[in-house]
Amino acid sequence: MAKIEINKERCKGCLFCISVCPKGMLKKSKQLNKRGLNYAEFIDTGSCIGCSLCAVICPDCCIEVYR
Amino acid sequence: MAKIEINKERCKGCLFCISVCPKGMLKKSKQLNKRGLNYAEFIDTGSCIGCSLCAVICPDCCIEVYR
Amino acid sequence: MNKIYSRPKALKDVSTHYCPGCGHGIAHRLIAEVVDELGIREQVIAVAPVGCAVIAYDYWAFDCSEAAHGRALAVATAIKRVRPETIVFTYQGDGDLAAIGTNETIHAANRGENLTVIFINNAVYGMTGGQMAPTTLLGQKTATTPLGRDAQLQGYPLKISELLAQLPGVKYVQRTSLQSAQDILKTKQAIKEAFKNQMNNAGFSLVEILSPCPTYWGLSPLKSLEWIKDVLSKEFPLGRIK
Amino acid sequence: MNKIYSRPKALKDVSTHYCPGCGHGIAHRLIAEVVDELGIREQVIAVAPVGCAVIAYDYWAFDCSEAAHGRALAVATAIKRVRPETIVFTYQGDGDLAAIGTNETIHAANRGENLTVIFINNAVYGMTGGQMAPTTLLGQKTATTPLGRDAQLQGYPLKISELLAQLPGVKYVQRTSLQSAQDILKTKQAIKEAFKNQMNNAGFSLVEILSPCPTYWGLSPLKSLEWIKDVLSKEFPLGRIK
Amino acid sequence: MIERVIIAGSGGQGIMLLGKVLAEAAMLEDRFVTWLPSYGAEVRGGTAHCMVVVSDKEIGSPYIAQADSLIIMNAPSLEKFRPRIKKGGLWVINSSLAKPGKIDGRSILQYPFTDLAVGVGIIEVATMLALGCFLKVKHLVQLDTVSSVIKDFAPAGKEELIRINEQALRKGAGLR
Amino acid sequence: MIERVIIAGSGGQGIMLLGKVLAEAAMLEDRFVTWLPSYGAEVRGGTAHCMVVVSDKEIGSPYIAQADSLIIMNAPSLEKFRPRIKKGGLWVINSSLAKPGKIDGRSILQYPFTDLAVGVGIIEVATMLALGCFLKVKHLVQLDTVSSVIKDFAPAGKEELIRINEQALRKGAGLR
Amino acid sequence: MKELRRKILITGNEAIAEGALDAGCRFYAGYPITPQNELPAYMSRRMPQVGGIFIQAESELAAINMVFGASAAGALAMTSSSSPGISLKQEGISYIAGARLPAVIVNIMRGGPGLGNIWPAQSDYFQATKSGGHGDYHCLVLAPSTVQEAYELAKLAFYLAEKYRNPAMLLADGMLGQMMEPLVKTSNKEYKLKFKKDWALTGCKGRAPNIVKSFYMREGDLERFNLTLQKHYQLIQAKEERYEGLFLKDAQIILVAYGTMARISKVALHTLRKKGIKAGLIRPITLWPFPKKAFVAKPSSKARYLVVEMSYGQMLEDVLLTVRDKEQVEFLGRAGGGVPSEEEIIKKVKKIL
Amino acid sequence: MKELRRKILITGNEAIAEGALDAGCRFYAGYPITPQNELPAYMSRRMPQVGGIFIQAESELAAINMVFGASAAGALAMTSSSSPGISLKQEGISYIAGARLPAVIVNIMRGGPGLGNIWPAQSDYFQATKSGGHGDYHCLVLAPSTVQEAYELAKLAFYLAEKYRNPAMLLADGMLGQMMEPLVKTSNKEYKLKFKKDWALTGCKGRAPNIVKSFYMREGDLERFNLTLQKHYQLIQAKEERYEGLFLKDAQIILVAYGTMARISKVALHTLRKKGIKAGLIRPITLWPFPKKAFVAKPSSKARYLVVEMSYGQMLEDVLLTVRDKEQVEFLGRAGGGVPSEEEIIKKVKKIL
Ligand SMILES: Cc1ncc(C[n+]2csc(CCOP(=O)(O)OP(=O)(O)O)c2C)c(N)n1
Ligand SMILES: Cc1ncc(C[n+]2csc(CCOP(=O)(O)OP(=O)(O)O)c2C)c(N)n1
Ligand code: SF4
Ligand code: SF4
Ligand code: SF4
Ligand code: SF4
Ligand code: SF4
Ligand code: SF4
Ligand SMILES: [Mg+2]
Ligand SMILES: [Mg+2]
Repeated sequence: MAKIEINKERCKGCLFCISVCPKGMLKKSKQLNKRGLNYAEFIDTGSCIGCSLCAVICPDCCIEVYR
Repeated sequence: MAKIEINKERCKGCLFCISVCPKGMLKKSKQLNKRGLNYAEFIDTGSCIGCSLCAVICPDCCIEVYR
Repeated sequence: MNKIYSRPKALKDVSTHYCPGCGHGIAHRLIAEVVDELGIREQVIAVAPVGCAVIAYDYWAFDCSEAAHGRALAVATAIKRVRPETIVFTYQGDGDLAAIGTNETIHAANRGENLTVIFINNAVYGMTGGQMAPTTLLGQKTATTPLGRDAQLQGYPLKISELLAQLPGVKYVQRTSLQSAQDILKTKQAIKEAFKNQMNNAGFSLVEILSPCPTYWGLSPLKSLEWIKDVLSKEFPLGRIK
Repeated sequence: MNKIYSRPKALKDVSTHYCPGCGHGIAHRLIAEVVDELGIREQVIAVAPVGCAVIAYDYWAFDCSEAAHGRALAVATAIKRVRPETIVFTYQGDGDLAAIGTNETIHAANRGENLTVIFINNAVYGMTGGQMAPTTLLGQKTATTPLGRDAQLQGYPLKISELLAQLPGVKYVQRTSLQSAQDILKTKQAIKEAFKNQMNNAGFSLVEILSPCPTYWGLSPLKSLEWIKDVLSKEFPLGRIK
Repeated sequence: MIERVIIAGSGGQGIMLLGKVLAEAAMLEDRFVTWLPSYGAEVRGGTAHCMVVVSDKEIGSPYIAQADSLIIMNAPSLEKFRPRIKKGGLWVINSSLAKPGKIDGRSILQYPFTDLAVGVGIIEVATMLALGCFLKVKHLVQLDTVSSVIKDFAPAGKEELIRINEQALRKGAGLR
Repeated sequence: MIERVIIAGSGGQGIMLLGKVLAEAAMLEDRFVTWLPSYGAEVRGGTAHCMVVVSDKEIGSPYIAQADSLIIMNAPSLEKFRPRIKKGGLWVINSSLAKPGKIDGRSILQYPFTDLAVGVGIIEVATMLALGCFLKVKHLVQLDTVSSVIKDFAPAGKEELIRINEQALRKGAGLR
Repeated sequence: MKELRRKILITGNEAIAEGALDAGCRFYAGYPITPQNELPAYMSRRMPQVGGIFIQAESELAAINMVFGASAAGALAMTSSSSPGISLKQEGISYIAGARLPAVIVNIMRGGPGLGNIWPAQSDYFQATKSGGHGDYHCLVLAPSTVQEAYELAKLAFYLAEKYRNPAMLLADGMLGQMMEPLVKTSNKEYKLKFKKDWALTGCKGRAPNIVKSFYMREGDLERFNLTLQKHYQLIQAKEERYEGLFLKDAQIILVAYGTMARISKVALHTLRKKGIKAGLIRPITLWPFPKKAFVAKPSSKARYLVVEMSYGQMLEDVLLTVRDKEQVEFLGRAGGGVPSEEEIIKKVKKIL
Repeated sequence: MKELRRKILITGNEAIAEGALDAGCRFYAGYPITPQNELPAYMSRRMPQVGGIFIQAESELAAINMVFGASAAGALAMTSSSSPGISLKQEGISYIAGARLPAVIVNIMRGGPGLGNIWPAQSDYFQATKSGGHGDYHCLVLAPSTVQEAYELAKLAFYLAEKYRNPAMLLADGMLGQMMEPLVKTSNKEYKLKFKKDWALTGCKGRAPNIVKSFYMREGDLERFNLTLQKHYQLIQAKEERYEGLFLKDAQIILVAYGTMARISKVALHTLRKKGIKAGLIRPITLWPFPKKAFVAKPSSKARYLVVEMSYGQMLEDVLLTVRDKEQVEFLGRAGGGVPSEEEIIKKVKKIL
């Protein structure tokens, strides 16, 4: 059992995390954050394996991983 | 039959020409030139072969070779 | 649940000014992680010259010096010689390290200064608006090569890491990329190696990192990663150079 | 009897200011001979930067430009681009080409400028009184390395010709010496090759010439030639590099 | 007459172009005009803005400390430029992306330009909608002049693009 | 009192050292003194020279346009500095290497210092002979002070060298 | 409508480039730096179109020395940069002056010292006018205050550089460089831009070899050369002072400002006049030679000068050196990106009067 | 005799190096150039002896930026060069000023412009005093006129640099650099040379990270920083003016000269006095801040100033800016290796009076 937390206000919407997640746990938000950007959202379907790839690739250090 | 001419006032006495002559045709002068230096002298013993090595190595372009 | 991945201590808890998908953010974090893991935060001095990352000092939680464009390795040489007990690294763009700073780069390397160099190759000048860098690829369009870089006029992408590897004073040269999570992890290992070398007084170590600049590549962040994989790293092959 | 060896036309009939046994005089003459033999005296433009040979324009009978220390290849790049019909060469010392001018050297070479470079390596700064040059050998005593060059402090003799040979823009690199009449003749051939390359638009060509500086080697002229043969050319091996 | 307009939004929205179209139109109508892009490392990431001054006399500074009008295309710009408008100045706000909250004064035009643009066909014409809307109130330049600038700016053979932009402009001017 | 001396010869002759020995001696005798080496690309090849000014007042320029004394150690220097001496100034000439030809005025000391030096044992002490000779006329400093400078300058353990130099100095002073 | 088309909306940076091209400049070398990047970008597009040469050099040093070479070879050559980059060019500029080569250098000033920022400033006035490089030399220094003038002074800079075989500098700030304004291109007829260059390096066919150099080794030679230079500078000083004077006849307070600062001062001037305050303006167009003659015609001995700068008193010194009575001179300056506003100027004027 | 031994005969270049070492300088980086080569040569011998660092850099640019780094790391750091090399350092000097780092830069001036020659000159006065680099900054500029003073001012330069966290320049010419004169070393007791450097980069053990920088990106920040700098400069101006004044009380003609030119002027002064001419001398020791106070105490309103320089009127401008009445000021200058002689000065004085 693992999960991540995304600091949505820091997110710049590069989509890197979405592209690397082996479990497809992330998606682009419909909403805008205060920067005016569509950010990455964690959709917790319980499949997160805590592999941390999303955090490793995030240029803005928005992601924390728990396991 | 060959010979060389040395511009003794240009000569700086480095002795390069003396060292390369296969026939030992050159020697250091006893006199000083106007620079105050012992220059190279051509002692024409008739053995000069006109190989031009002396001219090739002269840094001050003092030597002309005739053949 | 335990937190297994979080912001390194050496990285201040602030947002950066970088564009979305910019590699600088990743590289900054990797350095901070290595610094934390080696426990050297209170020993480290960074030298960040002009370039998009000029205000890296706002992001790193350790001592930092600015440097004039191209002079990072002159500044770092002096800092390290004055304070041999510190761990000094430079963080330089391709314009900085391989254009205006070529002289300082070659000579610091040749002196074998015991320094760590993190070299961010994004194949353009980011800070000034996307002009040609020494590393710009042939055919690549930039603000100053509107028709694409032409070998006849602008010469070839400069592989300065390969040049530096020739110098006896240089201990370690590795080229890595930020194109994938795996590559990022390899980059981190290389950075760690480069720092460890300095801690062991082994001499000049350099890690060249192929890094995305989506803004001036005119690509989306994701396409930028692909471009590194498919194009940039073909010209600048990854791996250990020395 | 016919005159079979005399002063080339491209060399003015004046005395030089060089020290006895200085290699600059030989190199000047070789260039003049090549220029005469190729019939290009009225096409040639020389760029002679600061160094003992700064007033080479007083010795050569063709157009010449001065250049600030280290900037010969920037000046030459522009002259050649503005006047592609001329034959442009630089005549640079080791301090000029491989210390202060390293950046200009690497980048002109990398652009593949269609230029000829005559590089006089005498392992010291002659003009300024015998300080360490980038090419100074380990252990060699100079005005600024009173205890001899120490790799730990001053790094290694820089083999910039080998570095340049790595660059795709570079056509021809050859290292020769003035240590004997035979080597001088080889040097002349190399110079000719380097000029011919330019005439054929083949790109950047460089001849590095190991040249005696008896004054700052503290040796007699003859001993200087020996030192090139026995010591200097061991560190800087002669021959075709590219 | 002097009108100082700040136009602000995010990088990809065509903010600079909006300003240039306005400036070019003013030039064609023989006004004095200046256009100034945003400065600084702000270019990275966040907001982009430009400043346009139109006048019938020589213009001193192209820099605008206090604007007569603000055209705001996204939320962060709203925050940033909120203090930079004169009392009683005109606000034109893209309500698709920016919710002004409480703003003093009555000169506020807010419409969902982005959403409307999607309606017209391409999201990029949101700026033309905003420009049209702005011009309807400020009458700085004729819509026809703007149309001719649009034609000028468009690459050859892009008739469709020109049509959509003009349509957006007119639609913007018709908003009420 | 002010005395301006130009000392000139060829590179290897120890010209600079001659000047320094004189200057150092003057310093030890508490005079104001300056020493200036030759300038320029002249260093290459040809001649070397230095300028020494000794005075009992502060010295303005260490550069000597017109010398009170010339110490000339070889022929090219003679040509070069011929115009650089005041009327009635003192010439000290190394006749081994320089033949003065016609020189106006009577203050000429010419001796074959080089040949004499070979006699003393080493050619390098020609300068000391010249210095001794010069001092005998000009009394700028005591010979003893010069001796002490010679001792000071010599590397440790070079007693023989010191002896020969001193001998040359005294011999020079004795020339008449 | 067609008629109006002659106007183009263009940045100051681009206008300078366009002026240079119209003057016949066919060689540009530069290195990127904000806020002048539009200039090299423009050149990179246009040079190939006109058969000229554009080089993005490896550094500012390389760029200025390329300009040295291009000019030595007879081309009309130019480089541009902004403050830190111009500091790096100082040695090269001194060489160009010493070799008597014509060349145009553009400085689009930003805030200093050091890296400073990229906001506009006028803090490099001393560097430009008092020779930031070594030796007693001068650049001609021209200061445009509108985009139109940026174009025109670029042409004038080439004309003067060629005429006097001397480097000429265009000194503007980031505001003028980056702003767009309408430009109407003008013909070159005022300037004869073809000068005989028998000194240029072309290969010595049919003539004695030419030498381009600034080195004078023999005793006395360099002093003689310097005396020639000084005469040359006196000639330029006598002939090339340029300024714009407004309302000087009856002015009680004369604003003195150049470049961007002059635009703002001009607006302040009009406002002041409207308020009945007798203000005037001297806008130096040449900063070197400084337009001394503008100060000769001063109307009433009671009139005061207010020097306004985006720096802390640099042109101020030239004004003080020029006016008779230093007490007459007041100063208002900001720097580091700060630009004195119309309001600040008016306030200061009121305080003075 | 033993007593006299305390004097050593030494070149000006070496005296500066020795002064620097005595002040605690432990970092030197430089690049060879005549006429200052004795300085790095001396440092290359002495630094290892005192545990300091000597680096022959790859260029002047590298050298000045090494000094930036060494100073940032807390060392007393120095570089030296001569005119062309100093031009190359202008960007670096501006950065040092912008980062508020102490450092000492030595310029042993030679003839310019360009390569010029290696004869002495004073043609870099403007560059030194009016900031040859970009931005509104100042170096402290000290001008020794004897070898003894070269030693002492080297120490003072470090003291002032450290005290004000500002670059200080020693400005001398090739004559002073290469000549030998007796030197008596003095103690440091006048100067407290230990300053707390809590800003230096040492690794952030037990404190918040330190940042050394000159970049101020946010709107307004750089202007604020500049205002701080300006205040700082005013303080220096108020406190650090230094000059030597001779016979000013009754002088009818006051020579104004610095460095080598002041030595020569001093001799001329004595000759003039002997001839009954009431001459005086102002010898600025600090060129920036320029010693304005020396000109306040002027005796008779009829007295004239004669500025004597090895350049064509550079310090002259500071004198003109300082005196009340410009008509009082006369000038004598030569450059490019030309040095006004005692006789020329006397002749000029006679012509004036
Ligand atoms: C002397 C000088 N020249 C030029 C500049 C402008 N400048 C700032 S950063 C930079 C290059 C940026 O490119 P790079 O080093 O590749 O870093 P990036 O921004 O791409 O990360 C330039 C040219 C400057 N600040 N100083
Ligand atoms: C900017 C600058 N820095 C330094 C110098 C002094 N300088 C003149 S030539 C030279 C180096 C000479 O060495 P090299 O290039 O090897 O030529 P060489 O005299 O040995 O032939 C130096 C340092 C200068 N003239 N300009
Ligand atoms: S930790 Fe792994 S599985 Fe979980 S969200 Fe991140 S990438 Fe996906
Ligand atoms: S990688 Fe980071 S910045 Fe990018 S979308 Fe994901 S959380 Fe946002
Ligand atoms: S030509 Fe040959 S043989 Fe004759 S002198 Fe010269 S080296 Fe000797
Ligand atoms: S090689 Fe030339 S300079 Fe040397 S000794 Fe022979 S003739 Fe004289
Ligand atoms: S311009 Fe490029 S390098 Fe700079 S912040 Fe943006 S993406 Fe990163
Ligand atoms: S110093 Fe050396 S390089 Fe220079 S002229 Fe003398 S021998 Fe030749
Ligand atoms: Mg880059
Ligand atoms: Mg050399």
